Order: sequence, then structure tokens, then C-alpha cells
Amino acid sequence: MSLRPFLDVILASLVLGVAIFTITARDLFAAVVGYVAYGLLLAFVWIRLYAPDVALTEAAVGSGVTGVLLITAGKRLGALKDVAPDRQPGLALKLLTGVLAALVASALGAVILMLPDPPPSLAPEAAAAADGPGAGLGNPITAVLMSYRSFDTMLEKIVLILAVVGVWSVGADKAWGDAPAPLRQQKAYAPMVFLAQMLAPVGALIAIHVFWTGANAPGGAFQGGALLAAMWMLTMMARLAQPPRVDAQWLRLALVAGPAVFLISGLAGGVVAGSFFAYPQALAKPIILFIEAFMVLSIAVALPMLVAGPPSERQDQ
Amino acid sequence: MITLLDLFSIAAIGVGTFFFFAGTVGLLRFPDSLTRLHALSKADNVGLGLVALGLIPRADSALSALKLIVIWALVMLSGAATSQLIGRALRRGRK
Amino acid sequence: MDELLLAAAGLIVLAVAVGLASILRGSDVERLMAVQLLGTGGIGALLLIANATNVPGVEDVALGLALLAALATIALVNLLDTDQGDVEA
Amino acid sequence: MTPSVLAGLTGAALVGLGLYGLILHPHPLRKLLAFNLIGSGVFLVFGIVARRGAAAGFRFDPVPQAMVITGIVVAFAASAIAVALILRLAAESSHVTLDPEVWSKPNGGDTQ
Repeated sequence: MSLRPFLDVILASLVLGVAIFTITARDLFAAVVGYVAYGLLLAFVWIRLYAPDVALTEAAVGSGVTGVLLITAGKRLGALKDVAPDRQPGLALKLLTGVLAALVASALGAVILMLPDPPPSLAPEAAAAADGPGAGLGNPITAVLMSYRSFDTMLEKIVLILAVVGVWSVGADKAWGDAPAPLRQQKAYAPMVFLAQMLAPVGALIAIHVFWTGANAPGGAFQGGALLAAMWMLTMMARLAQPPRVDAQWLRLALVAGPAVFLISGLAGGVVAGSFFAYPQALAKPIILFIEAFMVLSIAVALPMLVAGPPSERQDQ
Repeated sequence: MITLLDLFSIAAIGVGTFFFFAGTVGLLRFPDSLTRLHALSKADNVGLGLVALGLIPRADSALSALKLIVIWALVMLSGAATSQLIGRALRRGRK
Repeated sequence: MDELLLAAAGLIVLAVAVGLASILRGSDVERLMAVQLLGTGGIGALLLIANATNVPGVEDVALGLALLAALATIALVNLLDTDQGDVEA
Repeated sequence: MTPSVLAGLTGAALVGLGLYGLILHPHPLRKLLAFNLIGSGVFLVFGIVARRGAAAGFRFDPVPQAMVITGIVVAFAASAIAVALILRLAAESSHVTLDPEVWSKPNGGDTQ
């Protein structure tokens, strides 16, 4: 008898349990702790679905970086506990919402139970893409991201830039051009500094490895970039580094480098290989790795800037 | 067919699993936060270490085996530092 | 052999779950320990499950998790403390 | 029940839970958290579509998986903008609620 069903049931109930804790927790801190734990648990479910690439992205972006975003926001709101004793919703509203949520969940559940059989699949086309235009890539997901659906990936990079612009533009007018507020206001604890000094270089090395190996094994530009971003945030939280001024030239170049290189390569494909985003077969792998290297740079810069928030007026201490 | 290496893996992973359980029992039974922190660090350092050690003979390549050791080292490093931070937060009166 | 690995993974997940249930109800600092416990137990179980079900490349995922667990704990400590940090740091 | 169906049902339940929190929590950051729960539930549903689409020698359909990866990053970008808006709202008005009744009070709801 196989143990797998038991393991899956334990995992699923853990995920649901932590999700319920996150929703029902009394204060913000507990909810955020629950959310970080929840993200880690989801990574397991993804491994059980044979999706290590997604597991790493979920752990890095969904749990790690989003967790830091929420924590930083909570700190800035001065809201360890919920600020105002907000009006609590009445019992009738609670019941009604509960019924609505249950309905939506069961409808979705019914859809899942009734998914068509045999299931539709784009895997053959993706396999063809991995063989043809994305030649030399052993990881089918990287082949899909960089070749089969490369247009989506490029637009997704542009979404990141737009998000950075959006975040910057809610800052106060007179702060424009300044640096975002530091991720930690006070002096750092010594163990924090030690950990950042030890972990950041190793982490950067691992991030680059994850990016490099992503051509053939789980990993890739998103995961590598997110880990690099996490390491930059670690140094900022230990106050070894400060967020850069938003009008810094290098920062803006790094932000647009990924999509720009991607777009130029796509256009060049139109000239050289006959269609937009087509790569010449022989050079496909080096070209894709070249584009991905700039994507890593852009992601590694964009995520921490999104967490750091809009430029704020300098508070010299 | 169970080889000697398999036996080594089973022994190491079994003891590692035991340490995770010991850590949990400590978390449940110890009286205050600092002693619970002590129990937690056993699960961290010894439990994960033995599991990683047991998996090394089953690794595909030398690089994978090296990565297992690095994982353990990273967890010990961050575990030591964060235990310090948690201990400090406790000492300064946060509960 | 694979089943033994899965059994070990299941036991670790179970141990972590019990620990999680007890300390998530505790104080703020104890909740930090919950994240720490889940991080390590999680990495251990992840390695075992992936080894037993032949998912390749999971060492990299575990490396990433090890880095991120540290990041999350530091950020939460950051949120918790209200004093001025170390004098000597 | 296969693991993928179980994961899909978990995803459906997460969407329901998130929806409940999104509607009921007064605190905007809690709403945002709940919204992220909905998002990850939807991603899980995508994940089982990918798992079921195993073909051509893969154990999964790489196309939905790749879309989940881009989706996670886009969801984070949206959360970051939401956080920036919430913080600006708090800076402008010294409170952080979306409750229309608080806003319609003469002093903008500031109790201090």
C-alpha cells in the first residue's frame, strides 16, 4: 500500500488549516506569519504536482517577497495590531458572506471534478517548441517562457516596470527623486548584520546558479531574479545597504534592461529568422540565456524597489 | 535488495526524524519560550542534518551531494542567527 | 525504500504540524519559532518526498527555501522590535 | 481521489476562504492578504490542469505551469501597488479603513 494518499491528505489539510488561521487571526502580525507559513506549505503541494519550478517561484515571490512587502507595510502603518477598532461586520453579513464563499468554492470544486477527459494538453506543442525554436533547452518550462510564449513573458516584464512606475507615482510630489524610506529605521542587531554578511554572497551565488541551471533543470530567470532580490532586501534590512534614489541612472537602466533586450532580440528575430521572436536554431540557447541574464537583472532590481515603496522625504537621523 | 548504503540512509533518516519529533515534544512540553527555543534548535541542526546526511548516498551527482551539505550549512547559519534574534526579542520583554 | 522515505517525510510533516498548531496559538515571538520550524522541517520533508518520487532538481528548491526562511524571519524580527537596536552594531 | 484532484479541491476551498476574508476584513492589508489567498487558489487549479495535461513524455503540461510562474510575479506587482495606495491613504488621512461611514464624518473620520 502506498503512503502517498496519506501524505497528500496531511499536506492539503495543513495548507487549509494555515489558510484558515491566516484569515481568522486576530491581529495583523499573526496573519502575516500565517501567510508566510502558508506560502512555504504551498511549495510542497507544487512539488507533489511535479512542478518544482513553480514551487521555487511560489516560495520566493509568493511567500518570501510578498511576506516582506506585507511586513514592511504593516511596520510603516505602525500597525502591529489593527489600528482603528474598525466596525466589525454583523452576524447576518458574516453568514451571507460565508454562504457566498461556500457557493463559489463548491462551484469551482464541481468544475474541477468535471474537467474533460482525456484532458487537453499543449505539452506536444511545448515539446516541439523545446526541440525547434528553443533548441538546446532541457527545461520545457524555460522553453515555453522564452520561446513558445515569449511574447507573454516580455509583456510580463513590462508589467513589472509599470508597477514600479505606479508605486513611485503615489509618493509625495516634493519627495520625487529621493530614495524610498529604509526597510529598517533603527540600527541593526549584530546577529542580523552577521547573517546578512554571510548569507547575501552565498545567496547571490545560489541565485545565479538557479538562473544558469534553469535552461536544463528547474530554475530560471524568475527564480534566480527573485532570490537575488531577496538577498538585496536582506542587506537592506540589516542596514548594510540603503534603497537607492529613484532618479539614479543605473537603477532605471537596470529596470528597463530586461524588457528592452527582450524586445530588441524579438525585433531582430523578425529580421534574421523571419518572424517576431523567432531565434535562429543554432544560436537559440545562447540568445535565450543572454536575454534571461538581463531579465534576472531587471527582476532583481524591480522586486526590492516595489517592496521599498515610493520615494520619501529624507529623514536624517 | 537492500545494500549497506541503504541501511546507512535508513538509519540516518530515521534518527533525523526522531530529532524532529523530539523538537516537537520539547515545543509542547517545555515550560517557557527560551527552553522551547532550545528544543527547536535541536530539530533544526541535528534533525535536518541527519536527513541530509542520509540522502547523500542517494544523490544523483557529486554536485547534488554538495548542495545537500550546503543546505544544512545554510540552515545552521540562519538558525543560529535567528535564534539569537528571537532570544533578544524575548529578553527585551516581548512575549 | 521509496516508501520508507515517504514515511519519514510524512512523520516529519506530522511533527511539524503538531508543533505548528501549538505555537501558532502562542505569543508573537513563539510564532517566529513556528516559521523557523516549518522552514527546516519543510526542507527536510521536501528533500525526502522529492527523492522518493523522482522529482529532479529539488536541491535547488531547498536551497532557495533555506535562504527565504532566513529572510522571512529577519523581516518579522524587524517588525516586532520597537527599540533602537544594538548599541555596538 | 488522485493527488491532483485533491490539490484542485484545496485550491477551490482556498478561493472560498480568501473571498470570505476579502469581503469581511475591515483592514485593507488583511483584505490584500485574503486576495492573495484567492490568487494562490486559482494558481493551484491551474496547477492541476497542468498535471492532468501530462503528455508528450512530460509529467505535466509546461504551458499552464509557465503561466502560473508569470502569474505569481504579476500578482506580486499588483499587491505592491495596492500596498503603496494603502500607505498613501494612511498618510493622507491618518486612518486605514475603507469604511464609507468613517469617511463621511465631517473630520474625515479622524478620532484624535
